[in-house]
Amino acid sequence: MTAAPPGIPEEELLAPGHRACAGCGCVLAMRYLLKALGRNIVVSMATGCMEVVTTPYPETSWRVPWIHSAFENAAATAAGIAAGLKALGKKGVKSVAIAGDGGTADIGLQALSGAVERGDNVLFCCYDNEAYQNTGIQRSGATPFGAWTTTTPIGRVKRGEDRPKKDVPAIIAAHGAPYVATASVAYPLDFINKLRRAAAIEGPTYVHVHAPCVPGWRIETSKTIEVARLAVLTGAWVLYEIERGQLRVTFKPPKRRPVADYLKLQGRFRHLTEEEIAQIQRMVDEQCRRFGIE
Amino acid sequence: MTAAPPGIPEEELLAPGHRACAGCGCVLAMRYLLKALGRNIVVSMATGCMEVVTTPYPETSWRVPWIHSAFENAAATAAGIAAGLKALGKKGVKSVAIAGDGGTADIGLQALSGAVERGDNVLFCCYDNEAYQNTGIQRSGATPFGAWTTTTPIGRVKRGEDRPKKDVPAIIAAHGAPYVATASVAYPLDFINKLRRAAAIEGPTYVHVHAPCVPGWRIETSKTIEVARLAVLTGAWVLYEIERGQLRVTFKPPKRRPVADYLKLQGRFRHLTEEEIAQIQRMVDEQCRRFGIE
Amino acid sequence: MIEVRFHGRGGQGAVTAARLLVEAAFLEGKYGQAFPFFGAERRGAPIVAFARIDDKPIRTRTQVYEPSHVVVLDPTLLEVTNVAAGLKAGGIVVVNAKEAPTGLPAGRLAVVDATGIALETLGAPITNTAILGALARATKLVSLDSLVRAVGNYFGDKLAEKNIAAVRVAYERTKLL
Amino acid sequence: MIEVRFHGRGGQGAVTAARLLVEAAFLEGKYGQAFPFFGAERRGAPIVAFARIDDKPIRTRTQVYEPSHVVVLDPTLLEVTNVAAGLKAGGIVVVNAKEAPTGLPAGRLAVVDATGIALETLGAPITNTAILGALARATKLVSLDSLVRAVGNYFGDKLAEKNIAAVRVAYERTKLL
Amino acid sequence: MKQVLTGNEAAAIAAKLARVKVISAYPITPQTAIVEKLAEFVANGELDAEFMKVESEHSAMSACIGAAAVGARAFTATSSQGLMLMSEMLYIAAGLRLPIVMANANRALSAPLNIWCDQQDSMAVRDSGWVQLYCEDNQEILDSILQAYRVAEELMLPVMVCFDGYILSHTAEPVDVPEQEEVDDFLPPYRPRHPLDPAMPVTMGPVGVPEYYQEIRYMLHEAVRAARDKIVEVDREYGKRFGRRYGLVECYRSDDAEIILLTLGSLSGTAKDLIDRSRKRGERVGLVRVRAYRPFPREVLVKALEHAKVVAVLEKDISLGWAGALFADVSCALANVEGAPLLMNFICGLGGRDVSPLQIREALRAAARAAEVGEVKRPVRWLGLREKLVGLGI
Amino acid sequence: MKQVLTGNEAAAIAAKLARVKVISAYPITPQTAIVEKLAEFVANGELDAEFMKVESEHSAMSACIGAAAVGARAFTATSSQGLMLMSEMLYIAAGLRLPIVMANANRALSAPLNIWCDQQDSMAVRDSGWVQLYCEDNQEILDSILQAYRVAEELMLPVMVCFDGYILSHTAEPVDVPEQEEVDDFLPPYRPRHPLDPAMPVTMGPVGVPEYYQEIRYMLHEAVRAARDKIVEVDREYGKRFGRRYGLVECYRSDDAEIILLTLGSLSGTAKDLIDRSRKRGERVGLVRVRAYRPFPREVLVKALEHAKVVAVLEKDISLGWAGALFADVSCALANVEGAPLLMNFICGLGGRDVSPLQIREALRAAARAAEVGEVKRPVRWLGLREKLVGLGI
Amino acid sequence: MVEGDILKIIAGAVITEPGNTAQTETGSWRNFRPVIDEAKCTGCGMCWMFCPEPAISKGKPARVDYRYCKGCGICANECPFKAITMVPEGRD
Amino acid sequence: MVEGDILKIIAGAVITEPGNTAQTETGSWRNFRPVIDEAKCTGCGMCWMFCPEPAISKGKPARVDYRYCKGCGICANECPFKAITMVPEGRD
Ligand SMILES: Cc1ncc(C[n+]2csc(CCOP(=O)(O)OP(=O)(O)O)c2C)c(N)n1
Ligand SMILES: Cc1ncc(C[n+]2csc(CCOP(=O)(O)OP(=O)(O)O)c2C)c(N)n1
Ligand code: SF4
Ligand code: SF4
Ligand code: SF4
Ligand code: SF4
Ligand code: SF4
Ligand code: SF4
Ligand SMILES: [Mg+2]
Ligand SMILES: [Mg+2]
Repeated sequence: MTAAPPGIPEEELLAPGHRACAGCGCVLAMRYLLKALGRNIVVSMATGCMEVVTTPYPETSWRVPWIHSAFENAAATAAGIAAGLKALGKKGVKSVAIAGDGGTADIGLQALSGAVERGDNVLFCCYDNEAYQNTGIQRSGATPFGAWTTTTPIGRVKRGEDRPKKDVPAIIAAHGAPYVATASVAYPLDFINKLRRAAAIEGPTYVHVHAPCVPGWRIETSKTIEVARLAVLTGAWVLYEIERGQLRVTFKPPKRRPVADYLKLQGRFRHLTEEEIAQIQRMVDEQCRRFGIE
Repeated sequence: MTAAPPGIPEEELLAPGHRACAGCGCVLAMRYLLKALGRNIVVSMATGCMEVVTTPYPETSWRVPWIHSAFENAAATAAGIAAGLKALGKKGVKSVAIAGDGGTADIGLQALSGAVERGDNVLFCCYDNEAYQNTGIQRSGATPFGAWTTTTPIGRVKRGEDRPKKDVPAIIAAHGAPYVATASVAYPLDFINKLRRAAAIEGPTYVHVHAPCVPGWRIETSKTIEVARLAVLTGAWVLYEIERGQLRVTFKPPKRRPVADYLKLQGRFRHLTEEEIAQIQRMVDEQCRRFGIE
Repeated sequence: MIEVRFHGRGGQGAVTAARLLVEAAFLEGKYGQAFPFFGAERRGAPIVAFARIDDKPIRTRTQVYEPSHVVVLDPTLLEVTNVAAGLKAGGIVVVNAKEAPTGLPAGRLAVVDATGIALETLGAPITNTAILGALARATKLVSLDSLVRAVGNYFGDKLAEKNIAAVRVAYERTKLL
Repeated sequence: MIEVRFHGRGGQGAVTAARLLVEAAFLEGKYGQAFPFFGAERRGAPIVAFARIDDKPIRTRTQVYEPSHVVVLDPTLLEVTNVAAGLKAGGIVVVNAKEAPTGLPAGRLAVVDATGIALETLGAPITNTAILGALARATKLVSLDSLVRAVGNYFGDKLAEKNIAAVRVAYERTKLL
Repeated sequence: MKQVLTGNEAAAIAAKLARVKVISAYPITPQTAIVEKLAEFVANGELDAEFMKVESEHSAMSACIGAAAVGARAFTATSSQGLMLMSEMLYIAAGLRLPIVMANANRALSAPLNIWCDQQDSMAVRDSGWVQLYCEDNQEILDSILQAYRVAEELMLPVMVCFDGYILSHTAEPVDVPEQEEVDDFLPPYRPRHPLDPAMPVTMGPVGVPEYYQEIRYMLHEAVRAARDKIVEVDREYGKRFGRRYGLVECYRSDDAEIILLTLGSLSGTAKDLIDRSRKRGERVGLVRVRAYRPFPREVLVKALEHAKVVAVLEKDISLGWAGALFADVSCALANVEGAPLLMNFICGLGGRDVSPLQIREALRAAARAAEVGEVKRPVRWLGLREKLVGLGI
Repeated sequence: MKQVLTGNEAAAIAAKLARVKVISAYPITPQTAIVEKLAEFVANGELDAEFMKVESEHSAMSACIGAAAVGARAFTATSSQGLMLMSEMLYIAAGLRLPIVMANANRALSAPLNIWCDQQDSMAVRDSGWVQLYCEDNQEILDSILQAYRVAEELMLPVMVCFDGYILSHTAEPVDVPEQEEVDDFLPPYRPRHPLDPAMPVTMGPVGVPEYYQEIRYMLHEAVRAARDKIVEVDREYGKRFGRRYGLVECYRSDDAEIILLTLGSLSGTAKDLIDRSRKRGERVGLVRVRAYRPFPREVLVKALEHAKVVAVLEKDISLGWAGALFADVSCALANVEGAPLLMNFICGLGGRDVSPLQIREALRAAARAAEVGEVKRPVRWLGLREKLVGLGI
Repeated sequence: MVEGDILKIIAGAVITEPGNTAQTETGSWRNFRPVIDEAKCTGCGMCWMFCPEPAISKGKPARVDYRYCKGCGICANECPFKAITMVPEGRD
Repeated sequence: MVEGDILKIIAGAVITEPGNTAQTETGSWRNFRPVIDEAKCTGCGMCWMFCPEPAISKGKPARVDYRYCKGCGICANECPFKAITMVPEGRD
């Protein structure tokens, strides 16, 4: 890619002046999401970085109807919105829930699971910056193996996160949701296309976008996209969609790069030994094998 | 089977005098569970029929240490128990969580998901009577398609539950739990063996047992086992286990009987038309195909 | 104010019986209150329900400690419960039984084979409407007519007819002892 | 009681600077309080932090409205914030800058190229320790020695050394205007 | 039309008459029958609403928030543990100023688990910014829910209609059910001011930074206070249309009473019967029932109680280690009032313990003694404890 | 050893000194640093405990319940929304009589979302059966947590140690940290009476049927009441060992004061400075700080306040549509007290609004006026509102 | 627990008598009584295995404990040898 | 919102001016400033696509809106034609 793909809409529905850190990958995900879905949506957003940085009263960055009620209930609020829209006969308006990985994989999982199980007409988008960033980098279920966070510190007896990353897309797919997809902020068109596909389906759909966090991942502000891209190019993050049970990998890295290339740009992995890196490489290899990536 | 299998322990750790309905399939599941796991356990039980009928103060049916704290947190309480036992150096005592389908699939899913994600040393057993029975037969996520409940009544514009049964075992398997199994009260030895296998694993394991409820399913008190067995013989309920990712069907019905045989014994399905029954048959066929059952 | 206590087993419809009594009284322009006493018990376990009837609005909300009358939907309860506990002087115990049970003070007893009648009329041993026929007959708390109307309103078409029959037959066959 | 306000950007360590000042004062037997004023802002956004120092225990918990001195960790802040707001008469503004900024009242200014010194000593533009050297020099709130000890205690071995160097160099190079 | 209805049925019918658009609730005893009945209405096509079978009470309230935010009239019902589980969302619904109406069938709180009546549950959320109405009988449940929507939507506040579990929820008694057309006249469709609507995008639930938060809370506080007048106004109109009025507090033979029982909810009925009997014996006793507990009707209460010698507050809740919530609030209302009556608190009816006439009489007797000696020794007492209870169990 | 510590650090160090066995907590501002610090201790092997990274606060408290039930000393910390989300479990922990200790960094409640300090959160759960201690400074946080375990385990009650978010949690100041051995002498290992143990199976959390429930609650109530003496006793012993004592309430120059400020938490410090200044001008003002808010220290307070003319209650919470919680409770304590002082309530410091000396002075002035005229017109007032605020926004 | 007429409650309502529901004889709930034909019974244990109370003991013949048997009829339904008959309880 | 010196708050703190964070110029946070070499710029739009604020408009050459640009440097890092240089801001 040496030119921005023409498929990306020009309209900016996320206003500048938001308070995200310089180089924030997540706010970029928000920008893409709004480009993909346009004006006819109602957004329900979980507490988290994106909520906090975009709505310091009396200001808002949102040019679409937007509500925040709590941390754990983006999906339930969105389900109520969908029900309300339906009851009022408002057609053509999509209810969209957005939450971080904490608000999705952990404290918000049940509300999401309930909405999917009931078949509510909600598009749920998780922006995954792999930790509770808003509260200052605590581990979430989606924190990857080996990562430093403030609750998985590097000490004498423990060395960072010791559990594999929780696989929320697989969990939602196991619910039988009609559409589940992963995406990355480094691949905006792929992300936008998936969001549109998801929005077009009447029923619960799920898009999970990988989005770096500058302080949380301990990266340089300028490297956000580079790091996100390396996650995909190394196979640490796989781009795929599952439509009505059919899995399709939407981007296969031409030749997989070693995962160390991805890890070494990030301060949160600085402490890793060669051995630990090799272990992560094995986990990535195993994952890629499952997805049929070389 | 014309004789009780010798593998079933004699010791009764669930006392008689409990207040379950005559013919309750779930209390039988409790009895088997205690036989399987013996005395060296600590039970954390969710609010629900089994909790209510076994512990009317100042009486208890439990001959093992047992705690009930709330409806939605059997897994979290059990995780705390496991952590406490570990911190106190009490080896050989297993933390066991028990919840109904509502306390598992719906309101308790998040606590369960969290415990599995963290790798807590907890055996979680869901007894699935396919509705909120304790509060008088309301639909849960695990209520099967077509079933009458008090919140999915048969009326002019709606006819019973309109969503498929939530597949909790698949969801937990998608978490990467080291052991996930289904069972039925009609196959006690299979159930007991699975519980023992689950208990032997250090880490989060999950056993989901299908157990009829007399008033909830509108069956005769004497038919509990017959109905449960028919669920398996028709393929409406499949007995399997997934150990470290490996699926194994533990009982294949010799020749599958039509699902109508299972449905017709139950008042909750009385309203079904031929067409609806055919639809359910198709769903069952599809499920059996997935499990490689003829 | 008249207070009636119904003894039954979980699932037998004692609560409905209390309610139907109140509905019947209501049709006669009276005021009433019907309420259960629920425990953690499941079907099969002994339970009680209550009805209050009065000519003026009923405000009191306490349990019934001294019932004016007692209704026993299931004869097996006589062995496990003191159904006459607190019964007011002159109160009547209406019992579903083939024959007069022993141990209960005579002269205050009404007996009806509600189970038999229910099997006859409904085809199932659901005794709560039949026993109301007996109650009406024994206590004159409500007229047979009001009771029939109340039962008619409560049940759907087909069931209504059968239950009305149960009420009527029981009304006829009640033995006052 | 002395009150100092620190202006910095999220992520620059203004809060740590306030705390180190208090730690240094504490080493001199004084009492102190260091606290941030946090907003919803992220790294890069202007923030403030405060320190109070006194000879007796400090009980007051309000914000600092009229600081005795002001410390500015980042020269770009001068353009977007009125850093001298509420400054007490005689108070000093300690600024990280290569040259004396304009627009601030002279005679109450201390300037140090903390960024340059930090790059020199730490190899990174983290200015919070260097600027403390300047503060100590300009205000004599704490001695260089206490400051060095406080910084030494706070940081791990390697970092401590470098930061102490930053403090010392800044102490030397501070220009009082 | 008059019908024999349980409290739960009355609540469900009220919601139907209010033409609620979204129902989102979770089963819990003793409230469940409300939701079951509404499920039936929807299944039969009698009520055109979205019926959401959410997976928890937290989500039940969250979904009501979403629905109300887009401008749909939302209803839910709960009890006890359910109310506790959604308590975070109660504060948020109020803070967002969404006119949700909720029926709460009052039930005790765990532990130990108890499905029977007391009022600990709704008392636990008395600070949340919800208007709270407590009903004495099933008629009042129905009427209060209809009134609640008017109050809620005109002030942009959520309203909780509380009634005693089992004692009302499961008790059938005659209730006058108004005609749909009459209700429609009284209660027009909900017209939200700033709904979530792509045609006019707004942001709801932003970060309330310290520069604004206190003012935003103050506005909410004043809105809840304004509900005192609004309840009276709506009640008056309701009375004109339907012939039944309730007010903020109900005074029963209290004008000249030396001893006043202060009550909430269904036990007031039993107490009134007792008052009548005492009056017959010439005792100057009366009763004041608090219907609108939040906002707390200070002025009306001060007036209603000012001539009494002793006010005996009977309540089914306890701030553990301290006193009943209503008692503290009444004390607060009477603070600084010169010649205020003596105040006594009687905790009773917890977890389904029947509040018998005997217990109420005991309270009256204790109050009479206090009136005599002009002093209260133990302000907080418990009624109806089983007598021989040993130790703290520790 | 004295160290400069934030309130959060002091709390974490206290938990470490208490040798907690299970830590189960969820991040939330402004409490998070407590858990981060404990994670560090555990990762470094400085603290031998299970550190559970639960997925929500509801589960955090549930896990503490499980851990305490098997006999492990359990600790958690939270704030605001976290406290609300676990509120159901707070009542249950108390009902189960489990000696869990929790640090709560006081923070405002949503909506709108606000991460700054007020005390609405812990006030919202004041009925739950938890002992609540409110700290004025970081030293008191550390000391109170250590004391809390003694009180908790001896009475089988959970204890919440509350301190103001940011104002203490993020403020660094000198704190005297006792030696581990001294703490071990003061606080022996937890010896549960009836733990969940296969060797002696017990059943916990049964169904509390109406025949027993009220008595079970009464025992809990009495246990919480007994905490008044227990807190004093433990505090006295702590004082002997460590030289610091706090009591149930702190009286500051209040003995002969005509006007008394009644406070909770950190604003007491600012107020004391102001009192000193007023005293210098000869004004007879004083301060009483409530440290143990639950159980409410009625007797001590009545005594401390009885000679005042006016008591001005300053608090950072509001029962919306009514009054502050502390104000209601103080009114309740003073009910029936002859010649009780006039009572005024000042709501302030909500959502991080700074409680400036000016505001406190305003309260003092209003109290002085009330003392002069001998009457209180508006008992509940708000301090520090931005002046030109229009309407109810509706 | 009530001892004599004194109510003794352990803090937290902990129950320290495991399995004491056995003191409540739920056999009184029974409407039908399972009667085992000793001649037909092979002692196979199926009835024991499937009794929810449990109220049957293994053996040849199996024996019903009528103190607890609620009369559900599962044993009769499941007995492979049709050795159990349910007879109406208590009436006549 | 503050109008004149009057604080006007809509019930529930609803914000009715969509996108009004644009009134806050976060460009002041910037330490480094992206400078576009107009000669090198092909107008490919990559910088526009990847700017998180957004603070770049599409075009040939692309244009940075310094009112909002926080100076993260993503544009410079991602420009396929190395047309953007980050220069220190504000100092000297
Ligand atoms: C019930 C509750 N618990 C905790 C919090 C504190 N909290 C707010 S945002 C957040 C973390 C959000 O993490 P994530 O969902 O991953 O979003 P991110 O901040 O990383 O964008 C936490 C813990 C809260 N607001 N509510
Ligand atoms: C927070 C909360 N919500 C609702 C309830 C009411 N409740 C108790 S048990 C139960 C249903 C239990 O269903 P399930 O888990 O399937 O168990 P079952 O009763 O069917 O055995 C419900 C809704 C509760 N106790 N707590
Ligand atoms: S902390 Fe991370 S996610 Fe949050 S605004 Fe900054 S970069 Fe974005
Ligand atoms: S209702 Fe169903 S699950 Fe509950 S005790 Fe009865 S049969 Fe068992
Ligand atoms: S199942 Fe039949 S044959 Fe077997 S033990 Fe029981 S009664 Fe005897
Ligand atoms: S009838 Fe039921 S309860 Fe009785 S012994 Fe047989 S299986 Fe057991
Ligand atoms: S990425 Fe580079 S070449 Fe492309 S538009 Fe931007 S500045 Fe020009
Ligand atoms: S430096 Fe960052 S914020 Fe500025 S224009 Fe480039 S990408 Fe946008
Ligand atoms: Mg995150
Ligand atoms: Mg169930």
